[in-house]
Amino acid sequence: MSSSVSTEIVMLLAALLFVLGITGVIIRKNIIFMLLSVEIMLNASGLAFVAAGSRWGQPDGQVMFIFILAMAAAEVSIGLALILQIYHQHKSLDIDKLREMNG
Amino acid sequence: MDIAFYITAAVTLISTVMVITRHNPVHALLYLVISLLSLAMIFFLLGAAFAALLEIIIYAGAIMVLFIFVIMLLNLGEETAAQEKKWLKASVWTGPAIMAGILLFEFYYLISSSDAVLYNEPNIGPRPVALSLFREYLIGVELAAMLLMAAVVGAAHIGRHKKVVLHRFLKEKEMS
Amino acid sequence: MNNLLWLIPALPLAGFLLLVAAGKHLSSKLVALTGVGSISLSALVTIMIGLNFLSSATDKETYHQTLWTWMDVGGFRPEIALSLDALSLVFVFVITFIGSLIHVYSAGFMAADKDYSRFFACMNLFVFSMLILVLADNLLLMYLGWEGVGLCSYLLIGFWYENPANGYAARKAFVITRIGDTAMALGLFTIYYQFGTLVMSEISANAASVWQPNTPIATVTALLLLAGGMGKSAQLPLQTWLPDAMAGPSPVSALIHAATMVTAGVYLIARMHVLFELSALAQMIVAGVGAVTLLVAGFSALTQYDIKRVLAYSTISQIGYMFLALGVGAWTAAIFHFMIHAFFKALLFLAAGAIIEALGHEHNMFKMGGLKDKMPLVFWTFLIGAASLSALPLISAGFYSKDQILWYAWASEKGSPILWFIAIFGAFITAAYTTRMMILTFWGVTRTEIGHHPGKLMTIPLIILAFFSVVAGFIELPHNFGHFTLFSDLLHRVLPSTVLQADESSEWKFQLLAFLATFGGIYLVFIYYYREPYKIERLRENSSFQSLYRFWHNGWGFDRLFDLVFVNPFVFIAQINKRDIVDRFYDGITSVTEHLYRLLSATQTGSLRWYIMGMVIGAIIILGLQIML
Amino acid sequence: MILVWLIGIFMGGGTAALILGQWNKSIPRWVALATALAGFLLVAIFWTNQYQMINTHPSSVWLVDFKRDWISSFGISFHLSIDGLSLLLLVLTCFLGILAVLCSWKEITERTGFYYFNLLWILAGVSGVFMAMDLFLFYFFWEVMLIPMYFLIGIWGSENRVYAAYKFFIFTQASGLLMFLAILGLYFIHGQNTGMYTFNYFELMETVIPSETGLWLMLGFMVAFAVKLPVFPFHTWLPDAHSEAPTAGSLILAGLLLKTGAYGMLRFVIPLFPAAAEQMALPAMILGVAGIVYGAVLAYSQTDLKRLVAFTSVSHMGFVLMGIFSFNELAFQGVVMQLVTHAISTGALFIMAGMIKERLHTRDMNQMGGLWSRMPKMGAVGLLFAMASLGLPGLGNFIAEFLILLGAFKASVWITTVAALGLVFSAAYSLRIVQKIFWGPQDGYGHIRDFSLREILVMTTLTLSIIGLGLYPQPVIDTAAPAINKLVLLLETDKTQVGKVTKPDTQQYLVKKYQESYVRK
Repeated sequence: MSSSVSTEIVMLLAALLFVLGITGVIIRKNIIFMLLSVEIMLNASGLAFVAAGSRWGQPDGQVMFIFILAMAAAEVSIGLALILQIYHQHKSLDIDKLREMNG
Repeated sequence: MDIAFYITAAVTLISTVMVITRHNPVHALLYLVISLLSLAMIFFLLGAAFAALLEIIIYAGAIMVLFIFVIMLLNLGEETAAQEKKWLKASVWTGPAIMAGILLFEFYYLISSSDAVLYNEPNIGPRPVALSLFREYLIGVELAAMLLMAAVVGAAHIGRHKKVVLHRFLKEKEMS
Repeated sequence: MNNLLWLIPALPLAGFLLLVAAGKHLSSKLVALTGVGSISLSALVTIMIGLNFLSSATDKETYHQTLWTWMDVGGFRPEIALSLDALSLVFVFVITFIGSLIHVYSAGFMAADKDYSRFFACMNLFVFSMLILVLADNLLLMYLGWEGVGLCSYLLIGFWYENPANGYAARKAFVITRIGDTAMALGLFTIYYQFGTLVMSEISANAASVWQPNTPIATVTALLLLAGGMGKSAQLPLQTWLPDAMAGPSPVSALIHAATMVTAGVYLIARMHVLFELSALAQMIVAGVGAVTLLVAGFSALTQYDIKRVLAYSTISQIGYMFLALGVGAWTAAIFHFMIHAFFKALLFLAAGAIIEALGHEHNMFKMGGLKDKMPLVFWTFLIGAASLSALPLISAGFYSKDQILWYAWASEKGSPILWFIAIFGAFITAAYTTRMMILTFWGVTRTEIGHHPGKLMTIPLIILAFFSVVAGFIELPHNFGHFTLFSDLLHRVLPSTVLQADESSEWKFQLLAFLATFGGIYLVFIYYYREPYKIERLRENSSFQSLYRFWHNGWGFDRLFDLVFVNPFVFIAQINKRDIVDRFYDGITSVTEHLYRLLSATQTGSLRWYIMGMVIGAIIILGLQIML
Repeated sequence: MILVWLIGIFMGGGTAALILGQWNKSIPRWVALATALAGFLLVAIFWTNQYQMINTHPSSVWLVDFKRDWISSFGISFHLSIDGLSLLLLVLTCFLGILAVLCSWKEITERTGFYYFNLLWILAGVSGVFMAMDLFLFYFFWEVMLIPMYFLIGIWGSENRVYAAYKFFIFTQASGLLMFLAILGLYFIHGQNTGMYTFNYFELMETVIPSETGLWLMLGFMVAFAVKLPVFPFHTWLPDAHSEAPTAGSLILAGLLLKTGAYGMLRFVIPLFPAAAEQMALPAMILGVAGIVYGAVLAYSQTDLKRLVAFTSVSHMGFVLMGIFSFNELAFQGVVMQLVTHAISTGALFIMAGMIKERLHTRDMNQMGGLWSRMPKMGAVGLLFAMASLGLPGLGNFIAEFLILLGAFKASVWITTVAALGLVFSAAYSLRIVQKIFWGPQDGYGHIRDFSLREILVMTTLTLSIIGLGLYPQPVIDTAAPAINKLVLLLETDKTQVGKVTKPDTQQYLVKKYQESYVRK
């Protein structure tokens, strides 16, 4: 099976997704949206890994993706639990309202 | 399959943009599911079928369900959407967007400066993945297992419905 | 006899230790007994050893006793060793003999003082240090005595410490003499590296072979030692401490600041005469310093109100004579004058002390007067002392010693007419201020009533000293009146005789001139202060005379000069830098760090989005660097 | 083994004091006293036993040696060894240890257990510094003495203690890190040269170092020691630390911690980098003189008694620096004497300041005066130690200063001349102490008592030792002589080989290395 899709294009896609994720994290004030954006970023990096693994015909890329997946699962579960607690305590999900550190 | 790739990529990008711009969390979540599914498609196209399956089952399936549960638990509805709308002003997102653009440009430059290689032998089935997982990366798997375990315990602990405990400084403030 | 040498300094030391350890618990009688007894015993031992030395020792022999090796570092091996020769014998005799007389006097003088035992402890320590100074066989041990007497001088000047002025006078004395001492220490270093030893006899023996005459190194070394001597002996320009040192009790002034300690410089130079003979320039400077000092101090003495300050300036002036004698190579004459001066100046100070005490601590001569008949004994003894000081011809001891110096100032190979002229002019001034002091104190109307008369403890030493102030001169007579040279014969065992350039037969002319100078001085003051006092009143109205008078009164402005040049800048620098400018530099580092910290901590807002923004910017920068490089 | 015992006694005693302090407030001081006495006896007996040996066999420099592997993979060993110099300083350490315990007897009432723990651990650290012959171990002990001192100042100091403690800590710690870097540098150079990576002092002494690098490494050591000593521009921590520390803290700071700086220079800087040290000699001597004069001038202007004494330390330590870099036997012996006598005289002045503060509750000399009439015993002792600090002959300090100046005079006449000015200035400030505290009019104090029995004991010991050292310093000189002679010998051989050493040796070495690599292939 041959294709004209080059690594460059796939990587570019990964980069685009990643940047979109970052933008999301920065522009949103709601923690849930930020968490979603983080998921996008994780996915983007997973894509980069998988693409690189395919490029060399090695399974390592997918292995890394699996690790990322595991990490994402852990992160989301903890993150969501925290969100629940935050919402209970502050009745808000506004990240700017949550800051308690006064530098 | 080229065309398939480009279409899927376009779907991914558009849905991702939708994720970060929606006001209603549920809408955003749905777009994210779409994004994930299309990404799974790209994995498939790249020959990583196993990864694609995992993406669908775990990400689009399990993790997204978690989100939905939480959104439902918190009862984020129309009000949230309205508030989000208020927050998401041009003045808020232009700066970050410009930064992101610069970053993207740099990524682009770096990626394009490396030599582009076409895929020739893209098919990597679950078998080699499984083999390398349980051989070379055995420690990684163990660690990931422990991480997940810790996450489960942690989430259970944090997520318990506790009484509102205020920091003593805040308490004093409230009393006064 | 040889082995008893250590007893001489050990007895005063024992007295000191006893008084320090148990002074508080002893009755005042026992304290006085300890203080006086230790010195008197020491004097007895001295006389015993001295007689033995005179009768048995041959010409060049010295008594020598090594107690222990002080330290032994590499080749540097100074010992705690005593050595007695003719020169040190004279000094030891004067110190112990006059010392014990003054101690007896003090037992009466200080009787009312609450710190009786402290006084005697310090005095004993002083005598001990002074004996170490003159008995030491090496320069380092001598330096111990040298600084030791400085300490005692400090303690005794500041004896009445509750008045801060006394404390400052004491401190001034110590610091100024320390300047000289430091120069002397440098001299010691030079000597050690030149000769490889600090033992004085070895240095004297080797000097001529190690150094060529008149080489710079010889001159510099001699001058460094001279600086030490100038500090201790209050010679120009380090003389300013001595008049202030009169803040101490009178016996202290008599013992330390007249008879013994201040002549340490004379001893040092006489002891190291070999080094000085190797440098004509250094010796000329010694003579010059002496000459200038005797004149400057003489003029100052002429204008003082305080009787003790007159005596102090006169001491400086008389030591100037000794330096002059040393400078012209009249070694024995200098030592002779030292001994005679010790007798009459101690006498004068003790008598002055008796007067001051009798008048209720009145120091000002212009408030005394008419004491001739009220205190006859003090008057007569004081008169004898004054006669000796002004070198009254034939009958006073001072005449014989000073006349010798005058003659050598002209006749010695190193003498010169200028030195002689200064010396004889000095004799004129000496006679003048002595007479002035006598007239103001004892003649005229009574201006202050006497409180109480001195007791026996105080008068007996006066009588003994007065006796010696007359008689002591007869042990050394000029060749034209009897030519009796007991004293110089003794000293010639150690010190070389003076090489003359003039004919001895002309000596009588100079003696005659010395008569005239003395009587001229006495007559002048007699006219101005006694017979026609209106003349002095008229002089006082003259403004230029007034300012000259003030100038002399303040010791030629040396104090102000030193304050201006040394003391004030030092104190000023010390004061402005009290908080240590170097520390400001470190404070600067601290405050820069603190500012940076504030700056950075302002970025820690706690806003998550802001942090992420930071991460993005960081990523942009890092990637940008990668692209560009 | 005796060396390990010594450290063990201090550390064990300290820990015991800490634990027993939980039960009773006065037990720790007895424990500490017993510990310090035990340490002193141990060292004193050792000294008297060895004294004969030192005199009869001056060639055997090292008296006792103890070596065990510690972290052998890095070439670190637990290596203690002493020669005469270390022995003297150990005796001094234990002696001052006793005094430190005695003078904090009444002063410290809070957290006594922890206090004596810190005190004894400082002693342990200082002893370790004087014994360690492994550079890593040396650095370890260097830190051990630093941290308890920080607590001592920071917890039991006076008003401004936190500032002083920070300052002390930052100065010494920063400079100590530079030294650690230099130690590592030496370690790696030696390792690369010989293939044997070791921190052993004796091995490292043979390291061939290119002269440029040698200078930098030496400066690394030098900075640490210079801050401790302290040398002129690095002295500013000292007045603050001294004046804020409790009496025992000041005593130990002045008596022991400063000495570690001088010890380090004699033990490490010169033997490890003789050539570089000679290059540094002139600047170091100039800094020494600057310290002498600057310290004296500043001492003169102080009104806080403890600060004044602290600045006199700066001045006296200037003599030490000057003596060390004069590189001759007289000066070295003078330095050793100065280390011992300064510890005694300045220690005594600090103790006295502590006693005055206990009675008048102030350190400000402007508020004192006329104390002689109230406390004649203290007056006499104070006068004696003021005299000691101005270098009066007959007291130990004179011997030290005279020998240093005599030695320095050989090295440089002009520098010595300027340094001699220090003698005049020292007279000015010492007499100022007497004038301000003991003389002058006495103001209406309440009841002040003179010395108590304990204080008499402390002061008599100090007085006798300073006079004894002044009149018969030979035991100290003899004990230090073998070590000093070896140092002088080292410098002389180095001087004869100067210029030849670096280049041909490195060349030879490269040839050797080349051959080795050839063989290996």
